[in-house]
Amino acid sequence: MEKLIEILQELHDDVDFYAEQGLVDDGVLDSLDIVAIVTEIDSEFGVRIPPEEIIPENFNSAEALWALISKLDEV
Amino acid sequence: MKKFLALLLCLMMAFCLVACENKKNNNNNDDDDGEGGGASKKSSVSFYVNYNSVKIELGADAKAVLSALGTPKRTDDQGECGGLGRVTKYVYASLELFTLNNGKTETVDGIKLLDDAVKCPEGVGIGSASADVLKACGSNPTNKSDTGITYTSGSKNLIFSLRDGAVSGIEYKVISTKK
Amino acid sequence: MKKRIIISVAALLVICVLLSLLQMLVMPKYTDNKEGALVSEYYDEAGDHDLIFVGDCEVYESFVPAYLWEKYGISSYVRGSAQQLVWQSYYLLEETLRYETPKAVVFNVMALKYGEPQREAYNRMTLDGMRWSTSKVGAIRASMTEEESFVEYVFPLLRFHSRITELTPDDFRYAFRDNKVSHSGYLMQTGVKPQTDFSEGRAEVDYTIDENAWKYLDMMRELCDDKGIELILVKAPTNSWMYWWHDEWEAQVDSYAERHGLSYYNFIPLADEMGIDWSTDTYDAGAHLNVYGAEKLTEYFGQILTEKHGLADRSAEAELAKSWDARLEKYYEERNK
Amino acid sequence: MLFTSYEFLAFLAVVFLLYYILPKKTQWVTLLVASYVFYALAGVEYLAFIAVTTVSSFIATMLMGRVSSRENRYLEQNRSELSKDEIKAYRAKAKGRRFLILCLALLLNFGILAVLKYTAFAVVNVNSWLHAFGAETELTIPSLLLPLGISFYTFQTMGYLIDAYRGKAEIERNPFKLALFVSFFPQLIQGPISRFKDLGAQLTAPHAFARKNFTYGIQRIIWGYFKKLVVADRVLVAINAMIEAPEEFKGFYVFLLIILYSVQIYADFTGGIDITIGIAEALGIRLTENFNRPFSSRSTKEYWNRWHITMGSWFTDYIFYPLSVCRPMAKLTKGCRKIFGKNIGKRIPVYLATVITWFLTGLWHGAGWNFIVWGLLNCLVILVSRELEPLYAKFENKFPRLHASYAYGVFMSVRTFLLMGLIRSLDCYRDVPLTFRMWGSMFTSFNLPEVFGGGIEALGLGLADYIIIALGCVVMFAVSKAGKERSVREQLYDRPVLSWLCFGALFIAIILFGAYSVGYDASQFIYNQF
Repeated sequence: MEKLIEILQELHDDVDFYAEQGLVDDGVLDSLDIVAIVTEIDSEFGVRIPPEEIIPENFNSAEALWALISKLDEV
Repeated sequence: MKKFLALLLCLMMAFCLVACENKKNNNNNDDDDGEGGGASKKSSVSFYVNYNSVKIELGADAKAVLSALGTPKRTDDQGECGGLGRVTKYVYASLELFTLNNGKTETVDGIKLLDDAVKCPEGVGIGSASADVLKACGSNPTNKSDTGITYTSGSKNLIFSLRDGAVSGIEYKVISTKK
Repeated sequence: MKKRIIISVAALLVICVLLSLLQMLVMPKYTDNKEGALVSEYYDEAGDHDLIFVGDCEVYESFVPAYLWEKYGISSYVRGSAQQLVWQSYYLLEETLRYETPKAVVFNVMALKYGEPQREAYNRMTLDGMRWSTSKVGAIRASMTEEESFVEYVFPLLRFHSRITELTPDDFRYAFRDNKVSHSGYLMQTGVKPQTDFSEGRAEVDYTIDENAWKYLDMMRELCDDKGIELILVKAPTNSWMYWWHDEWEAQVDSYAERHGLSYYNFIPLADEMGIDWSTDTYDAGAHLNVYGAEKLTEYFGQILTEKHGLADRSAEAELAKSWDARLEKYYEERNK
Repeated sequence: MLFTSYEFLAFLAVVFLLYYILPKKTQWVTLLVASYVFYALAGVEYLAFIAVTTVSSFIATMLMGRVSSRENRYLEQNRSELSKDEIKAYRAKAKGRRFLILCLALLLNFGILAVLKYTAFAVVNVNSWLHAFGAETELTIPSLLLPLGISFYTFQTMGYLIDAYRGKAEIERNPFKLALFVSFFPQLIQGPISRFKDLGAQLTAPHAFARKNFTYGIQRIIWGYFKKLVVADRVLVAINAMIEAPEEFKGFYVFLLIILYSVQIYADFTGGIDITIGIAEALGIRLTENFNRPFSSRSTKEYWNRWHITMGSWFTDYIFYPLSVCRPMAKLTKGCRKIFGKNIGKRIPVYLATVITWFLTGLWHGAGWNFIVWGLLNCLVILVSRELEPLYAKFENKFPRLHASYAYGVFMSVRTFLLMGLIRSLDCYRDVPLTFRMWGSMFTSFNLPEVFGGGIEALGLGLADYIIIALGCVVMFAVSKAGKERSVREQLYDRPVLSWLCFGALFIAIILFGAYSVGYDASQFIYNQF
């Protein structure tokens, strides 16, 4: 989880990713950020997030993102 | 009852749809090419003449042409009834120039050659044989009879009047509306 | 809830009233080019005419009903309009027969050269003045050009709304009442502009008269036959290279008249016999006659009408004479101004 | 059939009447028949194309449905015997088969679109290359007529197909209901490009006549016609004058063109969409909004979240994301990361995917280099502004007060408006070099006095027209401001007199000041040749 926060911090260091719940809805992350995150996760965790999973619910908060990664990992 | 009501209203509304259509699909009785002649085909004829090294072309802006040609021998102008436009005739040594003024612009509406001093760009003029005309301007004119040969392209027309086999008159004319 | 319905209905009413007021305001009033106001003036004088003229500008500038009544006691009316096309003449005649049945109808053949709808502006000048009837519907459908649509005739505001930015004082003055422009359909022209250029007219692409034109002339002829009316064809005297009557047309009209036993008078060669002088009797250098020329033609034609077409002299009838005296008075008032 | 033709208004009245008179369960049939009648009136010969798209999508989704149901049945029966890997392998095989079906359908439909829309463009380019190499032979340029709204309904249907493949949209079993989704007539001409999960169910659900919906719908239609006829079509006269004679209208005229074209396309496009959404609303159907006060956006990125939203989200969901997370892209990232190091390597896939997406967006707008350059320029601005973000951040920290001030906000909005207007003027001129020459002439030939001296009259519009346009813009701006939080129509709903006053005035303004009928011939919607 910390690794994930680290990746997010790299993109936007001024955002508190622990508290933030509306990353996509409030426009903090735009489509380019999301793609950067997905590629990072792929190289760091070896988990490939398919395009259909790129929806606001999964990217709105760090927890949601972490849940997605773990779900995709053990299937 | 509801079904009947629906049908009635639908018919009434459908009629209003029909009534609202415009010209395109009501009684167009004869198609574009009108009487005795093929459709107004794109012919290779050009619609201008060179006179005293001035190029006079159908539809061109009249002011430039008139100033280049200098003062005419005589002018006469006639108004369309209902005051929608004025046609002015400028008479020069061997041609008459007609211009149309519709209140906004004045354009070249027609050129009438008076003698063989002025030739068409294709090389034929008054006095040429009708066979020469067909050879020079194209063998299938828009309209051909023993009294005249006509080449039409869109609204521009070149009319050769014939008398016993020879060209007796040449006229370039713009006809914006259908015949 | 009821309050809402009342408001809605009231609002709709106000909008409709506003729109009809605006329509009256923007409708062209034809104070400068008077030709547009001719057709609507017929209805006030519709009633007792033995002779009806239909046709284009050569009709309403050449035949003077007031003078015809004064000289020969023939009661007539001119239902002409600018560039009136053959089918418009037919439908105007059809409409006129709803109001009265004349003994004879005169049609000027110049319009036969057009077989297709020509210009939207002319259509509006002729058709907007007509009262709503199946004849008007027929006339519109036969005359509409590409860019026109029927609903713009039902609601002229849709067509003339763009005039809102070009309104003149006349638009307000004549918004609610018409301005009388003609004398029983004759549009008086007192100006003089001599004809100086007697050269021939410009060549035409194709001299054959379109069968659509023949079709409506036939319909006019059949309509007159059914009602026992005599159809007379005329070609008003003109002498202008702009409106040149070509011999090829003359030949076709001649053969048509012979074929159907109609009398046809081409007044162009007869101009000298009538005493028409092209330096004083035309207001636009030969294209149309002025009032002096028109009176000469009317006098000449009146002679033919009484001798050959049996139009009786009804000046003795008191009631008819009274209505014509009023018209004659107005006629001379404008003529001698 | 144009939105601005009398026939369409009559057609609409008939549809509304039948829709609410006929029994509820046949309402969607009425819409389907109306849509196909509407399409046939535009050109009977095009019916074949929309039918092919509908049928091919239906067959594809049915096949995909059968594959996944067989997959689920098989896994249920012998869940116990199979190991985790075997399950994973079987599921991957099934997905592969579904992917194959999807690709075939996409190939067919995008193939039709590409052939009809781009062959002429491709041939022209091939010819120019041939000439460049001195070859005499030349391919004949085919003149293929474009079916009405093919770009919109193809994209909408393909979106549904991809959603069905991803399991995001449940498959429509009834081909006719799918046909309605493809050909729903209000959005045929210029969108919005709806998603099946939003629109599919609404279309076939019965809708009782709700006075509120109907009033809102009619009011929005009137608002759309006001923008379209009073403002957009009137401004078009001046724009066409300037486009047809670029040499004559250089210098300051180009700046004028940018402003007027921005006003024109805003009024025309949002007006058209208002009419579309208004019609749907009157039928009880809610379409996705396509605009959200675009000219108030402060950056290009924000602008493209507010302008033509459904197109933007379509390209993002179906082209940008798949492209940037697919396997080859992942391999490419690893490669770049090794060569250029982490920082650059991270950016490569994102930027490459953005460029490709914008290239396709430009191409989709029209078969011409000016549209492609338009797309790429937009992409360039977005990427550059993203790179400069740290610089902006530094600037904002240094002047926090200025940054937060209202004036700075206005400055940013105006800057974005002008920048977007500049790039958008690529649509106007006939080719790219001319457009760049025109942009250059803005700074070289200074003819401001001449323009306001009398030049402006030569554009075919009188003083009265310019006043009407200005007033139209003021009204549009005021309504957009007033409707920021709650739509103006809702605010007016409980004050009937005021709402009748407003919409009555709008209605009369349309009839009186509209640029329609013989005085003007109402132009086609800019997007009609799509």
